[in-house]
Amino acid sequence: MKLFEYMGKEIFTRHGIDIPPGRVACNSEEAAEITAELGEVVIKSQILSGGRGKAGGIKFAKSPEEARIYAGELLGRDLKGLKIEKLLVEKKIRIDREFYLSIALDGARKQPVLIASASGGMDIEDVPPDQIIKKHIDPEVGIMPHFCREVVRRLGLTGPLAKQAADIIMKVYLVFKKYDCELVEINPLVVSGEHLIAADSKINIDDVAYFRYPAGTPVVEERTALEKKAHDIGISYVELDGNIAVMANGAGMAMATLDIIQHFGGNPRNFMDAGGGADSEATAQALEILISTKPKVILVNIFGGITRCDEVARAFAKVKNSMGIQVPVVIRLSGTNEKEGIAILKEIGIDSYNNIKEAAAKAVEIAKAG
Amino acid sequence: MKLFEYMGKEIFTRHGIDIPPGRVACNSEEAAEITAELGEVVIKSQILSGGRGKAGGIKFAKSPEEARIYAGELLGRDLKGLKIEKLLVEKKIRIDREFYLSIALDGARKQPVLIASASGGMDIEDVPPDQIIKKHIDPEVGIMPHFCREVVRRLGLTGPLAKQAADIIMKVYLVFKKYDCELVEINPLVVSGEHLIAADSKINIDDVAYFRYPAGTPVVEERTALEKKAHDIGISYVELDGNIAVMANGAGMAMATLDIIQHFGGNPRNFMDAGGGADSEATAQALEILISTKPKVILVNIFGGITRCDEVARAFAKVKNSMGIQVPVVIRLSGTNEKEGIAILKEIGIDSYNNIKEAAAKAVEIAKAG
Amino acid sequence: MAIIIDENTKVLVQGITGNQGQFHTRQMLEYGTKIVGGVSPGKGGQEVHGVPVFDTVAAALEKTDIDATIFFVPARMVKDAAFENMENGIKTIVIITEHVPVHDAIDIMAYARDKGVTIVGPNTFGLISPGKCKIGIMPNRIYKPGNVGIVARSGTLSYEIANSLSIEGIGQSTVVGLGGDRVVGLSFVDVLRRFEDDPETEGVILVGEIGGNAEEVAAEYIKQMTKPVVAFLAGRSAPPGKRMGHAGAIIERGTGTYRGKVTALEAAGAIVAELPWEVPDLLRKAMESRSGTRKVI
Amino acid sequence: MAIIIDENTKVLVQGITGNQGQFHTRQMLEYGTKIVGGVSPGKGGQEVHGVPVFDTVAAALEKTDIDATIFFVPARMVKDAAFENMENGIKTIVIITEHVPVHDAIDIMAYARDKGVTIVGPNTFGLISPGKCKIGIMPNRIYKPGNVGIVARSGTLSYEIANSLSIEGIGQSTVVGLGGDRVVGLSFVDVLRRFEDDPETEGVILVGEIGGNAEEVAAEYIKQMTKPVVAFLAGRSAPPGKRMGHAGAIIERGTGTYRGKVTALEAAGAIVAELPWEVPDLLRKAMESRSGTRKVI
Repeated sequence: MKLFEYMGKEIFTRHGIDIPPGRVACNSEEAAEITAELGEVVIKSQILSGGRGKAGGIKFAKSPEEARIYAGELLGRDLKGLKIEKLLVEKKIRIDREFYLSIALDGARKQPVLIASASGGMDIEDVPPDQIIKKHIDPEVGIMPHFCREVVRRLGLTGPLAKQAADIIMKVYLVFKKYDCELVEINPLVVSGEHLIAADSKINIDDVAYFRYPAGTPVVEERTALEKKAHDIGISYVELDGNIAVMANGAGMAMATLDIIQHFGGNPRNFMDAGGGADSEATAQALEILISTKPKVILVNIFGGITRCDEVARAFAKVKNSMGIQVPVVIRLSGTNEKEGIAILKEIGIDSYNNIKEAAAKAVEIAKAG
Repeated sequence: MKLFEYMGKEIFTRHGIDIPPGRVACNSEEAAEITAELGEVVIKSQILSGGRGKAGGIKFAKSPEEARIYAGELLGRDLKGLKIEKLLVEKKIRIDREFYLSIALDGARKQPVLIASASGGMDIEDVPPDQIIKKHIDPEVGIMPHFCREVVRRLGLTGPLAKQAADIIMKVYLVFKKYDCELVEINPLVVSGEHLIAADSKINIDDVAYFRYPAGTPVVEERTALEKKAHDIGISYVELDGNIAVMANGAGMAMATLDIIQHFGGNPRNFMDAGGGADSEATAQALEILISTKPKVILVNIFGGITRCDEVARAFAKVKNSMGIQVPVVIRLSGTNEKEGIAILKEIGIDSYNNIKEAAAKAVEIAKAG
Repeated sequence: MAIIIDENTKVLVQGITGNQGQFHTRQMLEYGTKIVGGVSPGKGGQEVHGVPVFDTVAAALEKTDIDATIFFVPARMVKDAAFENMENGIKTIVIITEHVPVHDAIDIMAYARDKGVTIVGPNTFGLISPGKCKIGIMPNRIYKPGNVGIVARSGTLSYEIANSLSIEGIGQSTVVGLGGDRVVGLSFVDVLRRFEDDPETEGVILVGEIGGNAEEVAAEYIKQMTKPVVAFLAGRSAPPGKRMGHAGAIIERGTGTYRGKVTALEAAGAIVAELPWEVPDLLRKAMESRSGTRKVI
Repeated sequence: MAIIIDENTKVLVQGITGNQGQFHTRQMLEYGTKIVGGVSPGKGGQEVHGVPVFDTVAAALEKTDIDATIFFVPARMVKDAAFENMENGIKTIVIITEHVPVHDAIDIMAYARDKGVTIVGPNTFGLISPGKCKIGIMPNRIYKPGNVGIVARSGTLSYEIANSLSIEGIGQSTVVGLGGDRVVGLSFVDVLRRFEDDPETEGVILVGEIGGNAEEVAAEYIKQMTKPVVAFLAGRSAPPGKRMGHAGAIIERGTGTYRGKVTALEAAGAIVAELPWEVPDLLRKAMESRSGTRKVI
């Protein structure tokens, strides 16, 4: 789960990391009011994406009037495919230097990793490797003072700024652990006179740790309505923009099914992993979601392992008989009792195959024809 | 640092471990008042020693009048060599079963160790080994729920009592860590109806971790006035009951010096490790402490290493000349520049030797003669 | 021969009394796995399909040796159970459970490394040495003993591939599921190395997917392997920034792309199948050509 | 030969700019110890007796190899410094500092065990291989190269004994101070095992004291040693329940008594000197008689 910038900054300030003075505005009037309070401001579109500046999502306003105009332009607009619903209006701070600081997960090393650079303010991907400091964190130890001293030394900081930076590193790790984060990023971390200030925040939280989120943790719904509906019934679903709806059992299988559709020149409408042991109830609900996206065809790819193919076929027959299916369905059934399954489906007029190659080809053919 | 029972129980109750209702009484009247509130009570002498029951330091009172009488008998009395200054007056609780539970340091294994037994209420040293559960705690992991489940299983607890016991184990470890404890002991941990209650507490805290004691940590002075005075000037000092005062550099050396005195039939007045690099100021203060104990003789055992013997000798000469020393002093000086040192002392009439055998024999001779 | 598990492996089932635990205990028993006990706190003394249930791992160890434990416990209890098994000296742990918090996985893996414990998963289908031992949730019937090792991040996709191999008469030495999470115990390299050292294994199939850099790291090791490796990767058509079912299957900040993985694998000498049904044939050809030019170490 | 340290050991001084650090750096340099650098946060770029000072251990490692680090840092900073050295791969750490919280010592030792780091101390005088290398605060002049190993819990007492040996012409291979705290890194057994394996060492002196059970554990190992061991223990006359200077020197709950230790050591075949001045003679006799009947492994 990604947090909006302003949410991340709320967490920072609660844990003693300085941020610029500012507030969230949901309309132009609020933006103007905040600007009246703060003086010169920066108005930042709150969307869950980086590169907002280049895309025109960040504006500087010198007066409440200017702020009102910019806010009006930004709010409700689409930026990088995302609708701007809130703005963060912050006092413009003096920027002497910009650092980059983050703690992320390194899946391959199975450890958190601290990444820092004296070249902050741009995407870390664009910073030359020799200007990037990477230090893995032993999860059994965490971050101790010496770890911070070393990072700060390599950043070239000394004196009071070094002390502040070391302190911020400790706090970033605290936040990273406390909120089950996958990423906590401050970019840029700004030297403003004698202070270090987090001028941006990016926090990604591990969705599945929800049961132990600290009280007051903000919750952001990144899923579309349909994705949420699928998620609520335990199905992994991602909306795409093609016209062939897909159901498969297993995430790898579902991904491969999309790849095969593309191979045959088709365009998938979605990713759907309906899980291993789909019973007829779950199958019906999954089908319902697929039908609601109005695809040209539905391609189902089932490798029957522990689930028997004849049972899967019966579930489909039941759905077809009870609620009807207006859109063409192509099913691939393979594995345990595949022949029986294919026979059952034949009776109710559903095309079925025992290999995905033929089934996918057929589905693409239907999509193109329709 | 050992805490009094009532202090340990305050920590327990603050961390969610149940204790019997009760309060501290400093005089008979208070004891009577508390008893009037609580009904039948147990009156427990607050001294830093176990075995209070056998020694007569624990009384049961059925009425305020009884409580007043017992409190009067106990307060101010000496118990196991310690003066009773406070009483803990607690409601008498129903005792169905008694368990033993502690977490201690295992120096050899370099780990904390949990010790538990279904045979509580007596000294753990007196419990047969096959009735004792010992489980070491990996300090990198701490105590997790499974650890508690296993201890509780081996204690033979089930149902709600098992859950309470597991919970108490977690909390005891929390206290152990949070207060830098060397020992946290609950003996007995009482099954009283459906509840587990800590009927006693023994907590030893690591003295040297004082700089990070949590706010509100009680402080108990176990040292005698003289020991405290020595401690405050950085000297390790323990009062004993003989008549030969001892100063040595190094703890092992000081212990060995006591042993040698005993070997020759003498009785040391104290243990004193005056440290490695004793300057004349520290030497003077140390001497002052020794003189104040009115010994028959003072035996000084210095192995000059980095400190040169002639410098030590000069320090003694200075003290002798400035403040005078009324009690006979025997000094052993060995190591760097020992001859020069012995010569300097000879001039001011202090007996000195280059080996402890002769020096100790001489000191004992003086002590016996005086 | 096989890797990690064989016909002598004694298996404990953690969470044996739950639905999943009961069902798969039965499946594993039917496959011939030596299940010596189960653990379910508070259920000690019961039996599940004739398997004795204990309250704790230590209680089970009082009655039997244990070589490996398979987990069917809720995600939030996985860490506690993992440490229980590791602290009690169990050396192989298979975590079927999905949705384990990644910080828990990190803690588990750090301790496992200290104690020399092999962790398979989380979010794995398990592992199987066909005809010898199955510790997992894969179907019993699709495997066949043989000399091809399979290592996969994804379950059903690997079932499909194993099945197609079996149908074509190509048996498997061991099939290992790494798990679909961002942080898992065994890596491709860990398993490839074991296959390389296993005299019974003569060819290897790697079933990967987008996200992370596990395949790229694997490619580095494949360079020095003497046995042929055929890879199939899922997610060629996946859009960046979307999690494709598995927590680990996501292209982020330009890393974890299909193209990057294929390039790395091919540069390392692996053969990458574009479509899953091409795998058996590519493997057979690779093994035939390799057997003529086998490197000698 | 010698154990743990020799003429090639490169030493870092943590806390080099403090009084103690400066003084003992000079003493060690005078002894011939190869001191390659010092660490003092914020003081990087300075020099102490010609030794370069760095801000961090990592900064020092950019300029030089380091085999061992000696600590003169305040007690409350020892844990941080210890982890800094261990995380940077330093394999031998000598902690002179007294009054280190025992919970910190526990954490240090647990991590050291994981990483294979040798910790000497805390609250030790250090260790010396006479004529080769001294990492500690012991006097420079009292030692003499030779073939007797000394392992001690206490500093001055071991100086006294080493000195008396040297005077009688008996040199030392290595002298190791374990430290006077309740939890220390090296144990008697760790050091005795190294002496047993060291071809140069032909006899061993163990200087123990009351408290804990280190001597009793040592006795178990002495049973299987081929080299003679002479022990001297301090604290015969110490009353129970009193801490005699060292945090570890206390008889508690009936354990750690002088009598118990002597009994264990004697049962194991060690010779226990009742008085310190008896040690040289007892050792010489033991070595002479043992050389006639040397066990062959």
